[in-house]
Amino acid sequence: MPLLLEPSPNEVKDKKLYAEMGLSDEEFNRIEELLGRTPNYTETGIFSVMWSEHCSYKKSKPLLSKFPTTSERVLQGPGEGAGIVDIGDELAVAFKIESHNHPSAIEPYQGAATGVGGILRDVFSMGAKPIALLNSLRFGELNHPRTKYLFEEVVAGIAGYGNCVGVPTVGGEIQFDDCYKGNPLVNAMCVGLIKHEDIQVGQAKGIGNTVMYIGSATGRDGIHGATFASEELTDNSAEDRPAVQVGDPFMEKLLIEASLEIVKCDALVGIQDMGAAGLTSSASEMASKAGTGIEMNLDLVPQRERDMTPYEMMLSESQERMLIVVEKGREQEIKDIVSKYDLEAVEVGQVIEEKQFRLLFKGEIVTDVPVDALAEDAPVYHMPSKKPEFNRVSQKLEFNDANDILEQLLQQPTIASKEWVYEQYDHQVQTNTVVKPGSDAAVLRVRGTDKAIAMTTDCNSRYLHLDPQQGGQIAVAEAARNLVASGAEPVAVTDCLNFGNPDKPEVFWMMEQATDGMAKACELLKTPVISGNVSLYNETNGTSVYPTPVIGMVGLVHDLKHITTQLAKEPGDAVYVIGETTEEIGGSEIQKLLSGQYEGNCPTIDLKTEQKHQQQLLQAIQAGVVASAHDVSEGGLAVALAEKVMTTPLGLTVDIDGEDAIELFSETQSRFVVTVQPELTDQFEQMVDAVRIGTVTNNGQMVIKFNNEKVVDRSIDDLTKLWKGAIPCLLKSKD
Amino acid sequence: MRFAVIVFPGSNCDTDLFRAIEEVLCEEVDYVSHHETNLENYDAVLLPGGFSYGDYLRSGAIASFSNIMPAIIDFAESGKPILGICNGFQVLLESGLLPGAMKRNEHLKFICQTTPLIVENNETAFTNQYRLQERINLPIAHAEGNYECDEGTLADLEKNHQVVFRYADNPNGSKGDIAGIVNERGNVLGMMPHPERAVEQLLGNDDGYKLFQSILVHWREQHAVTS
Amino acid sequence: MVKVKVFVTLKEGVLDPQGKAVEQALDARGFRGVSEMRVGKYMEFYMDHEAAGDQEIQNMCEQLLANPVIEDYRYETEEVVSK
Amino acid sequence: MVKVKVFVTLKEGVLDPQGKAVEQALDARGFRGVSEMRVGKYMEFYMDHEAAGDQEIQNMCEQLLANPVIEDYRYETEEVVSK
Ligand SMILES: Nc1ncnc2c1ncn2[C@@H]1O[C@H](COP(=O)(O)OP(=O)(O)O)[C@@H](O)[C@H]1O
Ligand SMILES: [Mg+2]
Repeated sequence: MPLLLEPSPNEVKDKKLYAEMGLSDEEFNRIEELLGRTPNYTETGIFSVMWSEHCSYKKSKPLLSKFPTTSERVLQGPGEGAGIVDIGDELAVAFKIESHNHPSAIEPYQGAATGVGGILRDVFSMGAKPIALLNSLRFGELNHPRTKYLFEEVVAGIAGYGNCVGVPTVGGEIQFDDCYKGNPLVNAMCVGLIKHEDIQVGQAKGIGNTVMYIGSATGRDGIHGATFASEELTDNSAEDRPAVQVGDPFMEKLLIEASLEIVKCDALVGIQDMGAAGLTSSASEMASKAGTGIEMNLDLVPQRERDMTPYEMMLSESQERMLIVVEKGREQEIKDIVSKYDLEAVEVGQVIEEKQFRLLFKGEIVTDVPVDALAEDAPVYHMPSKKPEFNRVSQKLEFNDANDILEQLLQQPTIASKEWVYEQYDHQVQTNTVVKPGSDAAVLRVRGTDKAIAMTTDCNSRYLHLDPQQGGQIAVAEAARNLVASGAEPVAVTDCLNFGNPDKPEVFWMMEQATDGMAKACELLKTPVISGNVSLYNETNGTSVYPTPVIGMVGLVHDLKHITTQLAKEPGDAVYVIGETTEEIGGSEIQKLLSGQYEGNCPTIDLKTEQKHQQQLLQAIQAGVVASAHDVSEGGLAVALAEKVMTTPLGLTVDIDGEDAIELFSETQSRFVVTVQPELTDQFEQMVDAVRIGTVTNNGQMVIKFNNEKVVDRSIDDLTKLWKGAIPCLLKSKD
Repeated sequence: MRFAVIVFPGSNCDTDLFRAIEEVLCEEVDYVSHHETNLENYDAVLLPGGFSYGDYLRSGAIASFSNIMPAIIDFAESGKPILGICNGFQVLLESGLLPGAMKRNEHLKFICQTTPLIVENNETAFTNQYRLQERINLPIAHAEGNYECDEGTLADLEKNHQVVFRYADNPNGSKGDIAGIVNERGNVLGMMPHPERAVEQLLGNDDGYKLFQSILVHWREQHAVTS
Repeated sequence: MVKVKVFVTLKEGVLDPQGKAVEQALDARGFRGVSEMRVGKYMEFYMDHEAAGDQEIQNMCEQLLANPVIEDYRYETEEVVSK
Repeated sequence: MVKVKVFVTLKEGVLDPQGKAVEQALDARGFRGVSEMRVGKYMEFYMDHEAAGDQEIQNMCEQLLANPVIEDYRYETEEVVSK
């Protein structure tokens, strides 16, 4: 009997086995108090995952409470698998972003793949049909073999999973910086579409109702994944990791179809995916939310491996599993539905009145703890914070040839074309993708309506590194800018807070500042936060990644006619820039290029100005006077202008005034570049405060005059080749 | 005209194909599960793209054993049109309804892009609305579209004009730049590109529409003769 | 119980894109002198003793495990007392 | 020349969705009694005699041919007169 091999409660306590599971002495004492006895091995394991940062948000909760979470459109805010916003016509969109950073650092293909699988389940467990995937990735510089390997495998993993399940991967963002070398970030976002009447919540209501298990059998994979995600990576992390989770997208596809049919069946009471901490968190959270208890017989849990212990079953993070609660006596209806998809639904327990989380194994009670102790009573910490030293001095940058700078910037992997990446993603399946990857935001039509939804992920962590408050605001503003440039009204946000070790006061200070900035921007831009995820301990051997609070934002395009893309359309169209340019180079690409580092002050942002520019542009787009629009981001105006014509047969001639040519590459915020048909310029100028700087041409040349002097003159074809070739070329080059 | 879209576990372009027929071509169409064994009520059978059975082992291999396959083979023998797109093409190859096999793309990566094609035979039930040598653009989205066959088979395909679509700029290493082939009788077409993704200007491309229109025109002509 | 091991490779003469890529990757990593790399599949499974006849295994290979149009297969069996 | 054969399998305990699918497909096809199907990779190549030391082959396997995080490998070598 393997159970006997488990350490006794006294051994757990005396040998401090709980510490290996990630619980502190105080936490273990608290568990003893809550239970009125010493927990056994399995119970200790259960507490350790439920009280891990990943599941309990014990160190980040106080920060999350700053976010605005409501608006007229919000139907479901934070607290469920995904948040939901109304888009009219009895339809709504559900979305969420989640990290899979640590698994991807160890096994990049499967780590990224299972990250996609997990976020899909969060969305379809709400009853929503997944219609799009996005991601946000961070790697070290592409000059190191391990980084290239991580990058190639993460992309392949996202593709391998997303393509197979038939959900288009329509967008994302990638930055490369040394701080991510040992700890890449892999955040995946899923957007789903749902009818109001189909919205589900994960609750275990109704005493006596049946708990059923659907999907893959449980194996020993990823045991303690949630705890693993709440620790720093070290050189030994690969060994710490028990069996790596391997995804089975084929199973997921069947689960999606079966789940979407189950949610239409009124025998269903509650549904939740088994994500981090698998069976433990799904079952206990469903009971906790409903104010009930749950009893499960572990002998009935489908198992893939022999002799699994209760501890292993409860902590396994095997993928592609769902837990549902069904009205007693109607189990067969569910079984009939799932069998159509070659799946099985298995009864594993029931909802009980006593608010206990009780597990039986081979006729014995192996766990019996109050449900609330696991969820509600998890500790919350107010971590000490301390402002780190910032060196505000920055070197003066100089260059001779703007042509050369532009060419080099276009080849920086963060700016370079990401075609190599998104060509590996099926971005068209489901045939709704109106704007494919490559423009500011992806846009998908909503069938049966004249509407579309736009979506994007954004975060420039270099700015946060220099100033987390400003950087946090900018991250939100930039996401909104991308939606507006695509013709959408920004509606709501999901965020993934990727930070280092929160026990370090300097890291926690960064978290406070960043979330503060984000909250302000969300408030002003009327984009409440409806879901999100926190990933801490992103450090390797003591060095933290830049603060990286990734913003996933969704917007509503009120009429298909408003859909706008970034590419210039016709020769003769007028080119405008919205927003003034000042010399702001801290955290910019040109600073990195010329000085090799990020230093000084990051660009400032005035949210009121931001809001005004966005509103004016959106109104102009909706009035039909804008031919193309693009926000100005990394690389500044010169890069934004190039991005408007690269891959087209067109050209551009612009004429700009300023103090110093470096302004061409300054990353001043709140700017857009827009083209307008000649006959609509008067109307445009009445609606938008913008400066006309030039004209779209048909000569295939990019010409920029600065203070009447020609500083850039390059063939668009050549620029396109450099820009498109940069990433494949870096990957091929021998190190 | 009545179309059947076959649904295998893991098919994921079934809905796209269904909608192309229902909403754009405006003909009757049903989903037919791989469990079924009868296709008598249909005038054309469509095998969609996707990852049937996860594409485990080899793309299309496991699907080619499903319950519906004997009915599909009978359907082919009766001379009625069968169109396999992407994974559907792979199923047709694995089941022997078309000659050859698919290997992984030359560069081993999944490719999703719009690619130019040349219409090499416009006298089939699937291409009569295109001009001969017409250059069209269709989306591709696959990891295993690198067509392989022996030299004798290739020579036969060429001689009998069975190569229907050829890549203008071979994206995957496919032998003879083959993007789509028909059987000798001309009623079974397999192609890697996705015409069903290119039937609406809203999504930027409608070059695939004529393929479905061709099937309809062909059916109407036959129908007019027999009735 | 019989343990069966099946090896599937692309037929000689059929270009092997994976093999080529692996060979290049080895070379790039400084492993010299590797040639004619072929990448195939390896399957391992158990069969009941009675079922594990040569004819049966060949049928399995030809009908499903290998695609005879482009692949060759080979197998080995080994009697095991219990798995 | 040395002919090297490398067998790569998923580690025990690691989910093998492919093996499961193939096993089910065989069963549906009427091939009964197959169990614990695992699908892995098989590689065959030639190496110059001098290069084909155990250490070198193990390095190749660990760095490229197998993914040590989830896979185990095994190899065989065989002296061949000429390829
Ligand atoms: N950074 C955040 N901002 C807003 N909401 C958050 C954030 N992090 C987590 N949440 C919300 O907290 C809830 C629990 O999150 P999580 O445990 O990650 O979900 P799951 O159990 O599906 O993995 C979710 O509703 C999530 O949206
Ligand atoms: Mg943008």
